[in-house]
Amino acid sequence: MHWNSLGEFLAMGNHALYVWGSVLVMAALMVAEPMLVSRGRKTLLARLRRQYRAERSEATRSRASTTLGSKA
Amino acid sequence: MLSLLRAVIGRDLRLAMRRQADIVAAVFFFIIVVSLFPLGVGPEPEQLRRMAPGVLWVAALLATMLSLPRLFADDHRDGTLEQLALAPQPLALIVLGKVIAHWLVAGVPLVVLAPVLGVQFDLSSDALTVLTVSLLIGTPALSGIGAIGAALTLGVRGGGVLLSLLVLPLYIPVLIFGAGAVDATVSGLGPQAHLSLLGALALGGVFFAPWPTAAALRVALE
Amino acid sequence: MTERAINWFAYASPQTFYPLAGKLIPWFWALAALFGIAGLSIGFLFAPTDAQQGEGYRIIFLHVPASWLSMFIYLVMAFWAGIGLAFNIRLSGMMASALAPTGALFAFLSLWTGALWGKPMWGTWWVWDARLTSELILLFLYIGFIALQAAIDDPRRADKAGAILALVGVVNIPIIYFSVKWWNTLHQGASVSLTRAPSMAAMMLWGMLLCALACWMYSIAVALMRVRTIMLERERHTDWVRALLDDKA
Amino acid sequence: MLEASNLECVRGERRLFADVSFRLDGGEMLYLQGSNGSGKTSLLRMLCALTPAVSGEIRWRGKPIGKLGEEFRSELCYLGHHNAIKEELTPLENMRSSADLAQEPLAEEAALDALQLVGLRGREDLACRYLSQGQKRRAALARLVNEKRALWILDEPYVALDPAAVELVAGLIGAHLQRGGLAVLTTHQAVAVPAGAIRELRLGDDDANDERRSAERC
Repeated sequence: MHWNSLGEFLAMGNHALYVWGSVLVMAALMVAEPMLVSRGRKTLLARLRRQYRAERSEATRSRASTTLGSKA
Repeated sequence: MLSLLRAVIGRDLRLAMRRQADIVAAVFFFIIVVSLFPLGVGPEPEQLRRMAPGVLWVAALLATMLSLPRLFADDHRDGTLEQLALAPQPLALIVLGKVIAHWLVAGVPLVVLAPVLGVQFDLSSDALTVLTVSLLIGTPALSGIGAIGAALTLGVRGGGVLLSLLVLPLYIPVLIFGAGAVDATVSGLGPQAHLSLLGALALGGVFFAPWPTAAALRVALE
Repeated sequence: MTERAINWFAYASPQTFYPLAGKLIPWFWALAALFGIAGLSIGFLFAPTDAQQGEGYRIIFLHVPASWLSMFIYLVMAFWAGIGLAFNIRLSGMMASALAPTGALFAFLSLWTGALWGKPMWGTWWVWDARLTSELILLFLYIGFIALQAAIDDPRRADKAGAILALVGVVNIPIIYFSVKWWNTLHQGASVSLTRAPSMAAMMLWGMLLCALACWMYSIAVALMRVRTIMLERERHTDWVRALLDDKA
Repeated sequence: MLEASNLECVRGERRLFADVSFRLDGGEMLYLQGSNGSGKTSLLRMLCALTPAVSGEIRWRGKPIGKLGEEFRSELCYLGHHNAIKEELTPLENMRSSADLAQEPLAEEAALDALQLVGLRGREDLACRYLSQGQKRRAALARLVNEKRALWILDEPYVALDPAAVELVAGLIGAHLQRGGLAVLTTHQAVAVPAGAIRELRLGDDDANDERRSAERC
């Protein structure tokens, strides 16, 4: 281990702002990106499910109306 | 092959002549942008002389950009582009003709005007000559590279802004060597190195660019 | 020969690739975490202080991997785009669009960490150096690629137009790099040079390599996640997507 | 000479048609019919190799048109929705410049004759933006008068034309067929073409459409 104390580690030899600024931004973005992707995927899945359900119900309804029409 | 080039160039030039307002607009844009700079940064001759190459070149770049969206858009709208794409000759050759015509209409007026505007910036006669030569060599590359962007954004939402986003980064080498040549003359170094690099870019731009442009046009026509 | 070709095309079809990617993603996450912990602990806990740059040099363990990845991803993206254009394979176009945002992210991070490194080392956030300028242009190219694809409604057309742009960019990046380099050397004045730590200790090298591997694995994982979403979106009218969603419901 | 097999067309998310096959020989004409949005224009553009087919193949003289490229295009005359007429140019300039671009120089006399035939005499020196829709269409169709290429692909050639002009165009197509040429055209107007064998192809008559139509009837 190179460091003697936690304070020294955090101070980074007077370059704390630069080093931790880089680390934090990089970490934040690299966590945010997969979260955004998976959220986009979830909304897409929900949208597709809604769409399929709507299509299915429409299909059954139109079939019903066709049979009705042929009976009449 | 040459007769086809001549036919394409002739047709585009004739069309441009029937629609002179576009050319005039681009030329005035160039003049106004260049004239705004002394007003913005102050009239010290020393400073103006140092800024002149960059200012003139950036203004030339923007003025070329202004006319790019119409390079293919009119032909696309009235169906001529389909006919060009279905012509038995390679589409890239037709594109080359259109690029040359675009340069004649949009590039040459800038080359002619540049020395006049350079005088406003107190450039020496040597520097004025190099400025004109650098624009003469560099503007064909602008037309060639710009054609790729114009073809890619053809018929696309918000095409104009997108076109500048795609094309301006690709213009950077031309800008660097074009302005660099004048800069080198002003500071007493020879412009030859810059000019020959600029020439290489122009040759590459004019003869390489028609292929991706033709491919992009075929995609746009699908 | 033909059998192998068929096999290959089978993997290139979204229907088979989708579940495969789903199985692979956790593994790449695990690898990314593993390499990341190893690389960062070497870089930030064990590596000695740099004689010239003090502790500030530790940004290198973030900056260099981000820069490498930003360039590498562009090449991979252009490769997929070119394959898609030449052989008309749907999957490769999707891969290219899935990679672009991650590449743009790394290009941005490279610029960000570079600026934060440059300030204490050369006393300025930004220099018009060839590497920095080309990295900036690279970011613009990524943004242009994403914007172009977003502006075209038909995904097939968007793929092809993006592919042409990506390939033009591949030709242009070296030209831009060298033009900025020559511009810089021909210019007087700008004498700040970007020399990296001259003799890099083996430990630093290892730390950097491990961090780069972590970023690499991360990129693959995120790109696979994104390509799965793109697949569902584009193939939503096909039977396999319907079947997949019915199963899950 | 022109063969299409199992063509499929997808626009956006909709499959417009699938399994379209036909064969056309010299002297034959194909009438392409179908309701709006059934993919007629898309099919024509596929036949020109402007749009790639999602699946299926188109052959010209036995070879796929994608491979033939310029060889195929030199035998193709396409007239699309748009007239391909430059508003700034006169009908005469338009004719001659499109002939120049096709590398088939057209003498001024021949061009004037063609314009007279389509009824634009006296307007050959007027910029096309001053012409009416029908006159612009006539200016575009004047190309067909001297057109000697084997395959004509015409998208709604009769649109915006008056009955006399329609008859004239039908006559031009008939003469083309008699010379052994091929023609594919879409139209909503049933127009008798004086010569040649005529085939018909209806697009968009699949089950889904029938079902929707019967549902609408109720």
